Amino acid sequence: METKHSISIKNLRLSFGALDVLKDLNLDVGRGEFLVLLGSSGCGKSTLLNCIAGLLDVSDGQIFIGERNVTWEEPSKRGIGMVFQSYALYPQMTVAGNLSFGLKNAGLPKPEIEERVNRAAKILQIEPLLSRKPAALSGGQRQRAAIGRALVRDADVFLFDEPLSNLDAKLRADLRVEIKQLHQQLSNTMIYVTHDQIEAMTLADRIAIMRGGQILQLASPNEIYNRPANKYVAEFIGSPTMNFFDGEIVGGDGLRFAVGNHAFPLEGYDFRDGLAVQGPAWFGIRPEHMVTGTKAESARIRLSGQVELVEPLGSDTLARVAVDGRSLWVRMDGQANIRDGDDIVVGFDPARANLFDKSHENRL
Amino acid sequence: MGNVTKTAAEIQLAPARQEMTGPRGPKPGRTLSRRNIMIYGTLIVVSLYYLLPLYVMVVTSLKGMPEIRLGNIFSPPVEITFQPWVKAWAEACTGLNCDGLSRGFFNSVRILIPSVVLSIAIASVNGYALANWRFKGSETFFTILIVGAFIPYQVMIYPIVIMLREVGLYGSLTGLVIVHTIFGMPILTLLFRNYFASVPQELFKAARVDGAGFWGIYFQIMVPMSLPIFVVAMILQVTGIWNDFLFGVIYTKPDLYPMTVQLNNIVNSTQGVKEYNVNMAATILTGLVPLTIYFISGKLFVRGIAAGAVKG
Amino acid sequence: MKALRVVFAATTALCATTAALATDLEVTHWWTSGGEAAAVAEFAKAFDATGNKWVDGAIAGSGGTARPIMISRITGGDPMGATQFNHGRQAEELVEAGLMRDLTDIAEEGNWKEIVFPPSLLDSCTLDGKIYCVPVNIHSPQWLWLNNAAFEDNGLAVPTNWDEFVAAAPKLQEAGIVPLAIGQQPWQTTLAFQTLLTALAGPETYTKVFGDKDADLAAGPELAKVFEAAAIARELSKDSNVQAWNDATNLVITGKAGGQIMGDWAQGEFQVANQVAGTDYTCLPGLGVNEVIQTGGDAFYFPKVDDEATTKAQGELAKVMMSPETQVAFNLKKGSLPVRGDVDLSAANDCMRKGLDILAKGNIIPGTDQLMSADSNQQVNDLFVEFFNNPEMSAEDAQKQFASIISSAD
Amino acid sequence: MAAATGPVRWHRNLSAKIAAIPMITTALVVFIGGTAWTVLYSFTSSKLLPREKFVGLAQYERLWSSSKWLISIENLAIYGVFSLVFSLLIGFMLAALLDQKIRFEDTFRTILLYPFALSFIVTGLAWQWILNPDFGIQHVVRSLGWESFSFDPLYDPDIVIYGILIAGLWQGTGLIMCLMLAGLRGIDEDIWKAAKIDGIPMWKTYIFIVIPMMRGIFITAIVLIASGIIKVYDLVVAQTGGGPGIASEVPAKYVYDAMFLSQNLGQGFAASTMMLLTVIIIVVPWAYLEFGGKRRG
Repeated sequence: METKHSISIKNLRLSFGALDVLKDLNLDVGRGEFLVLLGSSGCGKSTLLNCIAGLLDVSDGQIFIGERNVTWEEPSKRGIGMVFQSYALYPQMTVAGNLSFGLKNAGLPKPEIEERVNRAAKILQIEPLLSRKPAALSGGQRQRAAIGRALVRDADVFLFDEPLSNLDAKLRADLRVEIKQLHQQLSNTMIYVTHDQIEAMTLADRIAIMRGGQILQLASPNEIYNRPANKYVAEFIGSPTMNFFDGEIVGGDGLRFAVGNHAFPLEGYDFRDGLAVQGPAWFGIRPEHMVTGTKAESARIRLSGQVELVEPLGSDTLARVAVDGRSLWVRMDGQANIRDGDDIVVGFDPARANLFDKSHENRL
Repeated sequence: MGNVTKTAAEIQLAPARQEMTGPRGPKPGRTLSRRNIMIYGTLIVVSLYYLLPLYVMVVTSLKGMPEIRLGNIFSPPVEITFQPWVKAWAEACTGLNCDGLSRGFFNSVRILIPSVVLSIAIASVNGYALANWRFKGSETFFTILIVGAFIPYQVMIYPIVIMLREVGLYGSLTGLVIVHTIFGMPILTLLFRNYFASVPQELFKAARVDGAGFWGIYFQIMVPMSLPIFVVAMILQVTGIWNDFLFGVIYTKPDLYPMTVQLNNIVNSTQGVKEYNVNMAATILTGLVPLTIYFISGKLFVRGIAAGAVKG
Repeated sequence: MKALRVVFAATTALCATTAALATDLEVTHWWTSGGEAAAVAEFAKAFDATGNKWVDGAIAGSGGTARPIMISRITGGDPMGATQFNHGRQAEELVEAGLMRDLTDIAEEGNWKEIVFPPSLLDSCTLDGKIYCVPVNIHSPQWLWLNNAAFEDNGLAVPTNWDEFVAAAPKLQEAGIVPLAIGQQPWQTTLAFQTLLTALAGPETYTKVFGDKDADLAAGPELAKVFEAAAIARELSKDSNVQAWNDATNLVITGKAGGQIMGDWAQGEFQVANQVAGTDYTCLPGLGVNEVIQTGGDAFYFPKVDDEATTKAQGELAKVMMSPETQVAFNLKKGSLPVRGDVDLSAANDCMRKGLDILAKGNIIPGTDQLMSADSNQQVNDLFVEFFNNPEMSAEDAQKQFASIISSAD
Repeated sequence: MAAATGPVRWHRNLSAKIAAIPMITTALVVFIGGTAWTVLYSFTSSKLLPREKFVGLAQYERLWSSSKWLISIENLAIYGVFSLVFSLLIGFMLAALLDQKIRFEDTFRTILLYPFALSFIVTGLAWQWILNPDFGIQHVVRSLGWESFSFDPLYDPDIVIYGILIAGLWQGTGLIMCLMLAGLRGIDEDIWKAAKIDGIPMWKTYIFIVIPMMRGIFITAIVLIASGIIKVYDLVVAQTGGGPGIASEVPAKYVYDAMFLSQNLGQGFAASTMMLLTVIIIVVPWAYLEFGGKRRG
C-alpha cells in the first residue's frame, strides 16, 4: 500500500437486501486533504462516511486508513474522530465529560486526558463551558463541543456528518470559517459530508459529488464549477442553476450549436480530450456568465428577451428573462436598474459554456 | 404653560381612545367557558365512576359485619370501626397462622425486589440489543416473544414446573424470580426496544467512535439517559409481581408465600363466614405498595412513556 | 483442641437427635375460614404433641386454586409432607403414578377397616387393595334450610318436606319473598339437583345413575320427575341474585328468602347470626323426603418422599388424624361428622344430631366425587349451571344432555 | 484481498448475542418449547397428569361440540372487540381531556390510574355489589322513586359480558390513558399552532394528524390490551364465576377449568392450542410487518 493516501476505498459495496446503497465505489483521499462528499439526500454520502467510520458493515470491498486495512476494525480502533449533525453529545455528561469519554475508554492516563481536553477547549474557545451540560449550551456551543470531542482524540482523520445543518445561517458561516482554520492549523485529513454547495466549495480541496451510491465527479471545486463531468453535476453546483438549451451540435463552417432558429458558434469551447463531436446535446451556460447592457452589445452571442422576475440581492441582482418562450436566469450587477417587463438583451461567450451529450448526459 | 400640559395629556390618551372601538385586553370569560365546563364536567363524572368501587370498598371496610348485613353498600358507616383493618393486617387467619397480611409482607418484598430488578435488567438489555445491535434472527426471537405475551399463564404452569425441576430450581426463590422475569419479558422488551429506538442513533454512533462497546454504551450512555422508562417498567413490574398469586404459590414453598396468598385466603375461603369488611381492608392494604409507587413516580411515569413509545 | 472437638461432637449429636425427634411436616390444605382453621388447629396440636412440627400451607379456594398448586408441587419433585384432597377419585392418577405413599401398614396396625364408619369411606381411599389416604370427616350436602318466620308470618306452616315447600311457595312470592335462594356458583346448582335426585328418586336411583352410569335410567321417567322438580326449583329461585352460597344463606337468615338447598356447612352461618335450630330455622336432611347422607368429605394423602424422618412423621400424622380424640375435637370445630362410629359426640347440636342419626341408621350414599371422575362431574356441573340459569332450556332437553353425559362418563 | 464476509462476522456482534441469550432461551425453550409441549399433549387423553396416551383429535372434537367453549369464544370476541375499541377510545379521550392544560391534572390522573394497582380478587366483589340489582345501583335508583329502572348486567345472560366489560374498562383504561397522555406530550407544540392557524377543528386535528403521529403508542397500547383480553380470567371469576349459567365463560377460564377443575389436561391443552393458533394467525403476520421488516433511518 502506498503511503501518500490517508484513506483508500477499494471496490466498496453495501447493500441492504436487494437494495444497493453503495455500488463498487473507489476513492483515495490524500494525506491532509479536505474532501467534501456532496449530494442530495439519499445519494449515499452519509452511508459512505459511516462505512469509513466503521459504523456500518460493508457488503464487499476494503477500506484502508493510513496503511492499515480497517475493513473489519471497530470504529474506535480506526484512528478517526467524528462530528455529527445533531451533535450527539451525551446529555448526562458535562462538556468535559463528553470530551474525555473516548479517552477514558481508551485507557489514557488521567493527566494526559486533562491536558488534551484543555488543549482542545482552548483551540475551540470553549474553556468556560467545560463544566456545563449540553442542555445548557447554545447550538453553536454544542457543535463546538462536538468538534472538541473529535479533536481530543488526536486522530489522523476527521469525519464530519453534516455538522452545520442544524445551525442558523449566521452561525453556519462562522463555524464554516472556524472549521477551515482548524484544518489549516491541524492539517489532518478531513472528510466532510454536506448537501450545501457553498460549504463544499469553500471548504474542500476536492469535492466528490455523489448520486445513487456512486461518485459522479471527484475534482477540485474549480474544476467542478467550470468543467462539470455531467449535466447532473452542472445543475447541482451553482445557484441559480445553470441555464440549458436543448439542441444539436452541427458541423459546417466551424462547429455550431443549433437551437431553434439560433446557431451558437462553438469556437474556443474546450471539448473533453480535445475531441469535437456532433449530435443532439444540451448547451449549458451559468447565469453569472451571462452579460447585459453595454457588455452584451459586444458579446459573441446576443439574445433579446423580456424580464419576467427580478430578485435584488444587494450584491447582485438576479433576473429571469424570457427568451423565445424559454426562461433564462441572469446574474447582474447589484445596482442594475431593471424592472419586470423591461426589454433586455443578454449575451454570453460560448467558450464559457458546457456541452452535454443528449443520451448519456456526460460533458462533451 | 397650562395649555401645553393639557395638550400633552391629550396626546398620551389619544391612542387608547382609538382602541376602545374593538375587543381589547384579555378575552373575557376564560375560566367558566362552555369548553371548560365540558372538560371538568366530563372529568368529574368519569372520576366518580372510577372512584365508586373504591368508595364502596373503603366504606365497607369501616363498617361492622352486622351493618354490612343490612345491605346498603353505599351508605356511609353509622359507626366507624378500624377493627377490620387491624384484623386484615395482623389478625386474620391463614389456616393456623393468625397474623393477617403482615405475615406475607416481608416475603412479598423478598420476591418483589429481585424479580423487578432482574426482569427489568434483562428486558432492558434485550430492548437495547434489539434497537441498536440487531443481528440475524434477532427480530424473529422478538416476534416469538411478542406472541408469547398472548399465551395464557395457566397453560405454561406444567411445562415450567417440568423445566424448573430439570434444572433443579423448583421450589426456590431463584426459580420464582426467573418465572417472573420470563413472563415480564415480552411487554418490557417491547417497551425498552421502542424507547431505545427513539434515542438518536447519532449518540450511539458517537459512543462507538469513542470506543465504548456494547456494555459501555449501555451502562454509560443509554441507562443514564433512560431513567424515566426504567420507572415505567418498574411500575408495570411492581404492580404485576406484587399482585401475583399463582406463580408465588406454585413455584415456592409456604415459608416464601407472598402476601397475596394471605389475601386470597382471607378473601376466598369457600366455607364459613365471609367478612367483607376485612376483605376490603385487606385488598386496599395489599394495593398500598403499588399505589405508593404511582403517587411517587406519577410524573415520571408519564414522561417516561412519552420518551419510550413516541417512535414505533 | 480435643475438648473443642468433644463439644462439637456433642452439639452435632444434640442437633441430630432433635432433628430426629422434631420433623417439620408441611401440610397443604384449603381450610382457611375461621371455623375450618380452628379445626385444623386441632390436627396441628395433636401432631405437635407427638414431638413433630406441623408447617401450615393453607391455600384458600379448593378446586381451582389449591389443586394446581398441590399437583405442581408433587410433580415438581418437591412435595409437601401431606395434602388434603376430597375423597374419591381426584388423586387417583397421582396414586397410579406412584407418587403417593402406601398407608396400608399403618391402616392395618390401627385396624382402620373395623373402625372407619361407614366403610365406604375407606373404600374410596383404596386402590388395588392398598390404602392411600386418611379420611377425616363427612360432609353431607343434602339439606334444605328454612327460615321459620318467613313461613309463619305469612300464615303458613313451616314445611316438613319438599312438596310442602313447593306448595307454600306462591304465598311467599306474593309476600315478596324469594322462595328458594340459589347462588350463582356452578357447584351450588349441581348440589341442588343431586339433592332433588336423591330425595325424590331415592338413593338407589342415585347410585345407579352416578355409580353404574345407567344412561337408560338417566333418560327414563323417574329422572324426568326429578328434572321437572329442578325446573320448579329454577322457577322458585329466579329472583335470588347472589353469587356466593353464604350470600344466599344470608337471604334465608334475613327472611328475604324462604329456603335454601345447601350442605351442612350452612349451619355455621346460622350460628354466627345467633339463630337457633328449630325455633328460628329448620333443617331438613334429604329435603325431608328421603333422609340420606352423602358421604363426601375430605381426606389426606401423603406424597412419597425420600427423607426417612419425613416418612416417619407422615405415619405419625396419619395415626393422629384417625385417633378418636382428634376426630372428636376436629369435627366439632369443623361442623362435620366423624369418620368413626365409636366416638362420643355429645356436644353436637340439633341438626348435627339429625345427621348422626341418619348415619347410624346406615342411610348413606357415596358422593359423586367417589363415583365419577372430576371431568364427568364438571360436565354435570356445566349442564346444571346452564339449566338453572337459562329458563328457556326445557327439562326434557336437560335430561337428554344429562343422559348423554352419563353414558360417556367414567 | 480480504472479503468483508467471513468468519469474523459471527463475533462482530458477540456481546449483543451473549446479552440476548436470556431472550433467545426464553423464546425458544419456554415459549416455543412450552407451546410444542402443550400442542403435543393436546392429542392425548391426559387427565390429572400429562401422559402419552394419544387419542388423535378426540379432545378437539369434544372441544368444538362443547357449548361452553362456543359461548367462551363468542364472549371473547364480544369482549375483545369492545374492550379494544373502548380502551383505546376512552383512554385517548381522557388523555386528550387531561392534555388541555387543566388544573388538578395530577389528581385526575391518579384517580384514573389507581384501579390498575388493585387486585381483582376483591375489586370484582365490589363491582359485583355495585351491579347487583338488590343492593347496587338499580336498588338506589329505584329507591329514589324511579321504580321501573332496571340495571342488572351481571344477572342477565344476554348482557352479562357487558357487565364484565364495565369493570374491565374501569381497571384497564387508566394505564392506556397514561400511555396516550404521554404520547400526546410527545407531539410537537407547533403542530397545534399550525392546525389552529389553518382553522382545522380540534377533533379533526386529533384524528387526522395527532393519532397517526402516535403510531408507536398505539402499537404498545394495542399489544398491552390485546394480550390482556386473551388472558382475561380473574375478572370473570371474581365477578360472575362464568355465570349466570355459562353466559360469561371465556376461553382462558375454559382452559383453567378443564385443567384443574375437570382434571382433564388434554382438553385444556386442546383449548389453549386453539387459542394460540388464533393468536399466531393474527399476531405473527402483523409482528412480522411491524418488527421484521427493514428499519432504516
